[in-house]
Amino acid sequence: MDQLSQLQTGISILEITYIIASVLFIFGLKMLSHPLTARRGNTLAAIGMGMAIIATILFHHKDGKPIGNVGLILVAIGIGSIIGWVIAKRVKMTAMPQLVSFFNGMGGAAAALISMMEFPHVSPDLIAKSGMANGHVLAILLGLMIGTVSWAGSMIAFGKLDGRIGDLRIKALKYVNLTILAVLISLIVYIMTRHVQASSELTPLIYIMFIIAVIYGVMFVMPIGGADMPVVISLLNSFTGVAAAMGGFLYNNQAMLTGGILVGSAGTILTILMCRAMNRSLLNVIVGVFGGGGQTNMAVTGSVKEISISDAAVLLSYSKKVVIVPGYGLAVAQAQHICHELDKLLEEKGVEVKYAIHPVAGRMPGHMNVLLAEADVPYEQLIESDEINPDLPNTDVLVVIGANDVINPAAEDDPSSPIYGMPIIKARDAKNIIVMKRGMGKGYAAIENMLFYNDKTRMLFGDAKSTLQTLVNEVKSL
Amino acid sequence: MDQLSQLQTGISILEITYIIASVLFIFGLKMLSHPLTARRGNTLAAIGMGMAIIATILFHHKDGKPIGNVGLILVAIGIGSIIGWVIAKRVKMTAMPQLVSFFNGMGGAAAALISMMEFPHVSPDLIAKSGMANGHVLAILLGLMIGTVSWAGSMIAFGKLDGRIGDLRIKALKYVNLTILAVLISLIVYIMTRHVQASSELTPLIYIMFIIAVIYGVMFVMPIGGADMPVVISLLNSFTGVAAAMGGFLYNNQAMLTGGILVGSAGTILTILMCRAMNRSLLNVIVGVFGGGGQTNMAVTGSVKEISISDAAVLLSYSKKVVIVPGYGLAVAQAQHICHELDKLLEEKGVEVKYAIHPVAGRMPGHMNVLLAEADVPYEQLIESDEINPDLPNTDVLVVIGANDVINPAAEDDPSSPIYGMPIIKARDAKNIIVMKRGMGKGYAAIENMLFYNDKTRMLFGDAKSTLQTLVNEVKSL
Amino acid sequence: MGNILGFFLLHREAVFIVILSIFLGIEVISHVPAILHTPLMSGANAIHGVVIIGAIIVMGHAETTGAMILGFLAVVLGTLNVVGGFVVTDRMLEMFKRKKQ
Amino acid sequence: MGNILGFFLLHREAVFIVILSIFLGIEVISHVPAILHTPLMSGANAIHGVVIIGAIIVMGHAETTGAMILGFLAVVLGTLNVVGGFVVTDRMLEMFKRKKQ
Ligand SMILES: NC(=O)c1ccc[n+]([C@@H]2O[C@H](COP(=O)([O-])OP(=O)(O)OC[C@H]3O[C@@H](n4cnc5c(N)ncnc54)[C@H](OP(=O)(O)O)[C@@H]3O)[C@@H](O)[C@H]2O)c1
Ligand SMILES: NC(=O)c1ccc[n+]([C@@H]2O[C@H](COP(=O)([O-])OP(=O)(O)OC[C@H]3O[C@@H](n4cnc5c(N)ncnc54)[C@H](OP(=O)(O)O)[C@@H]3O)[C@@H](O)[C@H]2O)c1
Repeated sequence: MDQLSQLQTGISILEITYIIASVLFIFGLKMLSHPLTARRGNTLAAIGMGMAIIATILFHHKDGKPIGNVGLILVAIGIGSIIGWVIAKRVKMTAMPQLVSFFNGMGGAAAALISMMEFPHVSPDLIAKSGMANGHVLAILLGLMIGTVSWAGSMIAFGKLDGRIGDLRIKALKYVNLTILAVLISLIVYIMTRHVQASSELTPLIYIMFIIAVIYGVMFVMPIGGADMPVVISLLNSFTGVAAAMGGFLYNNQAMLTGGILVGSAGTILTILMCRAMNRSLLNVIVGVFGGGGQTNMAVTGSVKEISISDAAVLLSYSKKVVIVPGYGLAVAQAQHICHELDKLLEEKGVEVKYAIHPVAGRMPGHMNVLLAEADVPYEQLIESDEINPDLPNTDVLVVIGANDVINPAAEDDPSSPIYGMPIIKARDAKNIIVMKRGMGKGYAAIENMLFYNDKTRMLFGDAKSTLQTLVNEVKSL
Repeated sequence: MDQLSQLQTGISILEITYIIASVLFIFGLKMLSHPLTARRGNTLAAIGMGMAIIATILFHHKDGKPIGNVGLILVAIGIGSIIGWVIAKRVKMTAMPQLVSFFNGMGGAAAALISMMEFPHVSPDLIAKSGMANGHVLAILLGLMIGTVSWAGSMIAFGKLDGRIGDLRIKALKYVNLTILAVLISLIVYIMTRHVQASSELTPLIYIMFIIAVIYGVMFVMPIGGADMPVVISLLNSFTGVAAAMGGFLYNNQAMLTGGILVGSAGTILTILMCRAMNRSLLNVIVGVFGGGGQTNMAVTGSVKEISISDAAVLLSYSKKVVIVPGYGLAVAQAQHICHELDKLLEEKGVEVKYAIHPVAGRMPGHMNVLLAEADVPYEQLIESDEINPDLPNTDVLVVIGANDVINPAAEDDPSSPIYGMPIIKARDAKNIIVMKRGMGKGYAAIENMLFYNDKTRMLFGDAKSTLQTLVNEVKSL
Repeated sequence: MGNILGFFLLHREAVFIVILSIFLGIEVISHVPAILHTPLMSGANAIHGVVIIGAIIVMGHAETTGAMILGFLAVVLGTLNVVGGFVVTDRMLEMFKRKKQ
Repeated sequence: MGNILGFFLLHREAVFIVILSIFLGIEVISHVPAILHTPLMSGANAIHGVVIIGAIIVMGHAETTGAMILGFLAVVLGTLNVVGGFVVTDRMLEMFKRKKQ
C-alpha cells in the first residue's frame, strides 16, 4: 500500500513535470520569436527539456516497473551530449543551416527507431479487442513513416547545403514520388487491416516500410534546388515535430504531444512565412517550378562597363554616403570580415556607410544578419531594405557585393519574370552603382539582371574576397 | 446493440460538435481583436454557440437518458432570445457598457443556478469513495460562488452606469470585504470536509453561501467609482467565464470548459490592458485609491478667459486646421450629432477638421469612437492621440468638448499628480484652444487642470449640446 | 495531499486543456487595439454564455417542479446572455464597419 | 466508422489538446521578424528533440540485446537533437545579442 502510494506520487510528479515542460516549451517558442527575449526563450525551453528527461528517468513506470538500464541510458545521453555540444560549438556560422538539418534528421531517426521497437509490442488485448486498426498502431506507423522521411530528407538537405550532393532535376520525379507516397499509405492500410494475434507477426512489413520511407525521403528532397533547402529544412522540421507527437499519443505523454505538435504547427507557419519572404508558394518550392531557369522577356540593352580598383577606391573615398548590398556571393566568398574592414576604413575617412539587408539575401533567412554580426558589424549599420529604399536617391555609391536577385529591377519592371512582385532593393535609384561579382553569372533565380547594363553601373569582376582585399589596400594607400 | 451504437454515434457527434464550437470560439475571439475581421469573428462565435446548443438538445445523454422537457427548453430559449434581441437592438449606443454588464450578470446567475441544482445530486458513489472533498463538489461550489458574485456585482455595476446607484466610499469597506471573502472560503472548506452520505444533507449551506456571495458581490462593486465600471465589468466578465468553466469540469464538457477559460483568461488580459490605457493598476481600481480626489502641488497661476460664441465662430471659420478633442462631457451631453454638424459646416468652408481620440476619453474604452461613429463621423477623421500630437503645433484651433483629464498637462509636468505619466493630447501645443464645458468642474481624476489657465485658452461655458447648437447657428449665419 | 494528486492524475488532461486555453486566450487577444476593447469585452461576454449548455442539461434532466422552474430560469438567463451578447456586439461592430469604407 | 468514432471518444481530450497546441503554435510565432526565422527554426528543432523521452522509455524497458542496441542508438540520436539544437540556437542568438548594445 505504502509503496503503491509512493508510486502514485512519483507518477503525479512525472505528469506535473511534463505539464511544466510543455508550458516552458510554449514560453520558449514565444520568446524565441522576439529579438530581445529570444535567447532566454531558448534557455527556458532547454530547461523544460532537461526537467522532462530527468523526471522520466526517475519516475517513469511501465506496468509497475521503473526505467531499467539507467547506466546505459546515461552513457547514451552522455555520448549524445558531447558529440552534439562539440559539433554545435565548432561548426562555422555559415554552416548553420546544414547543422540544423543534421540535428533535425537525428530527431526523425530517433522517432523512427522508437516506432520500430514499439511495433512488435502492441498490447495483444488491444488487438484482440479492436484488431490492428487501432490508435496505437496508427501512431506507430505514422511515427515510423514521418520520422524516416524526415531523417532521410534532412540528410539529403544536409548534403546539398554542404555541397556534397547536387540537384537531380527530372520532371518525372514528381510522379515517381506520388507513387511512392501512395505505396506507403497503402502499406499502412494493409497493415492495419490484417487479422493477427500479435503485431509481431507483421514485423517484416515494418522494415519494408522503413526502406520505402527512406527512398521517399531521398526522392522528395533530391529534385529541390539547393537554395530552397532552408524552406525544406523548416518543413522537415515540422515533420519531425509531428513524428515526436505520435510518440506522445503512443505513450500518452503530454510533453511529447505538446512539444511535437507545437513544433509541427509553428514549423509549418514558419515555412510559409519563409516562402512568403521570397514571394513564392510552398507548392512551388516542393514541385520545383522555379529554380530550373526562368526566362526574361526583356531584351538586353546597353552594355556592361567595368571600373578599375583604383577608380573604385577614389569614388568610395570621396563619397559622403555609401550603401553596401551584401548577397549570397559575399557568404560564398567568406568576405564578411574584409568587407567590414573596408567599411571601417571609409568611416574613418568620414564616409557614412550603411548595409542594406534584404530579407532573403543569401540562402537562409537572416543569413546576412548572421554573417555580418559574425564580422562584428554594428547592428545600427544594418538597415532593412524597405527602410533604406527611400534613402537611396541620396546615396553616392551603392556597392553590390555578390548580390544579384535582390537588386534585380525585373521584379518591378517585368510582369513575366519569375521574381516579379518580390520587394527589392531599388539599387538604380543610387547615384553610382558598383557591382562586385566573378563574372556575368546569374543568381539563384537564374535570370538576367538589367541593372548590370544600367548607365550608372560599373562592374568590378573577381572573387568578392580578393577584390575587397585589393580595394582595401588601395583605399589605405590613398 | 443497434441502439447502443446509435447512442454512441450521437455522443460522438456531440463531442465533435463541442470541439468544433470551441475552435469557433477561439477563431471568434481572435478575429474580434482585429478591426477588419471583428464582426465576422462575432458571427463565427455565435455559430459555434448555436451548434453547441442544438447538438446538446439533440444528442446529450445522462445515464443513457436523452434530454427531456424539450418543449419547455425551447420555450425558455425562445423567451430569452426575444427579450435579449429586443433589449440589444433597442438600447442607445451610449448605454452599451451597462448592457454588457447586464448580460454578463445573466450568465453569472445561470452558472449559479446550475450549481445550486447540481449540488444535491453529486453521485453518492463518489462521496462514498472520496468524501465531499472531490472535484465535482469543488467545481459546484466555485461555480456557485463566482457566478453569484459576478451576477450581483454586474447588477450593481449596471445600476451605477445607468445612474441609478451612487458610490459608497467608505475606506473600511475594504476590510469588511476581505472578511466576507474569508467567510465564503471557510464555508467551502467546511462543506468539503463534512462526512455525509449524500450531498443533499448539506443543501441549506448552499443557500447560505449564495446569500453571502450576493452580499460580497454587492460590497465588492459598491465602493468603486462609477467611472471605473468598464474595468470592473471586464473583470466580472472574466469571473463569469471561470464560472462557466466550472460547469465544464462538472459535465466534462469541452465547449463549456474552453469557452469559459478562454473568456476568463482573455477577460483578465483585457482588464489589464484597459487599466494600462488609463495608466493605473488593477489593484488601484479595486481598492479605489484613485477617484476619491487627488491633490495637485501646482499653484494655480494665470486667470480664466472666456470667449463669446460669435468670436469663437469667427475664429473657427477662418482657420485652416481645427482639431476637436471630444471627452466624457460630449457623451453626457449627447452632443455627438451636433458636433458632427459643426465639423461638416467648417469643412464646407474649407477648414480641415480632425478629431483627436484619446484611448481613455469618456468612460469606456473606445467610447469616443463608438459615439462619433454613431453620429456618422467618417473613420478617417478620427486620429489617435499619439498620431495627432506632432501635428498640433500646426493646428490653428483646438476645440475641447467636455474633455478634461485627457488634456491635462499635469500628466507631463507634475510628478505628484495621480495622472502623471498618462499619455495625453498635448493641447497646449496648438495655436488657440477653445474649451467647452459647463463650469470649472473637475474631470474624472478630480484634479485641477492648468490648461484652462493657459494664455492661449479661451473658455466657452455651458452644456456642450446647447453651446454647440448656438455655435452652429452662428457659423451658419457668418 | 494524496487526494489532490489523485484528482490531478484523473483530470490531468482537463487541467492541461485549461492551461492551454489560458495561453490561447492571452495570445489571441494580446494585440487588440484600444478601440476594440469594448466590442471584444462584449463578444467575450457572449461566449461565456456557453453556460447555457449546463442550463439545458440541468433542465433536461429535472424531475421535480422546483428544479424545473429553476432550470427554466437558468435557460432563459443563459439565452439572454448569449443572444443579447452577440447581438449587441454585432451592433457595435456594425458601426465601425460602415465608417471604414 | 464505429471504430474511428470510438477511438475519437476514447482520445477526445488528446485530440483536443492537439488542436489547442496547433493554434498555440501558430499564434505564438506568427509575429516573428525575418531575422529570427533561422534561430526560431533551430530552437523549434531542439524542442522536437522531446522525442528522446520516448527513446528513454523504450530503452528503459528493453529486454533483448537487439532492442538494447537500437534503444541506445535512439537515445544517442535524440540527445544529439536536443543538445546540438539548443546549443546551436544559443550560439546564433548570442551573436545577435552582442551586436545590440
Ligand atoms: N535568404 C533565403 O532565405 C533564401 C532561401 C532560398 C533561396 N533564396 C533566394 O536566393 C536569392 C538571394 O539573392 P542574392 O542577391 O543574395 O544572391 P543571388 O541572386 O543568388 O546572386 C548571387 C551572386 O553572387 C555572385 N557570386 C557567387 N560567388 C561569388 C564570389 N565568390 N564572389 C563574388 N560574387 C560571387 C554570383 O555571380 P557570379 O557567378 O557572376 O559571381 C551571383 O550572381 C534570392 O533569389 C532568394 O529568393 C533565399
Ligand atoms: N475611457 C475609459 O475606458 C475610462 C474608464 C474609466 C475611467 N476613465 C477616466 O475618465 C477620464 C476621461 O477623461 P475625459 O477628458 O474624457 O473626461 P473627464 O476628465 O472626466 O472630464 C469631463 C469634463 O466634461 C465636463 N462636462 C460634463 N458634463 C458636461 C456637459 N453636459 N457639457 C459640457 N461639458 C461637460 C466636465 O466639466 P464641467 O463639470 O465643468 O462641465 C468635466 O470636466 C480619464 O481620467 C480616464 O482615465 C476612462
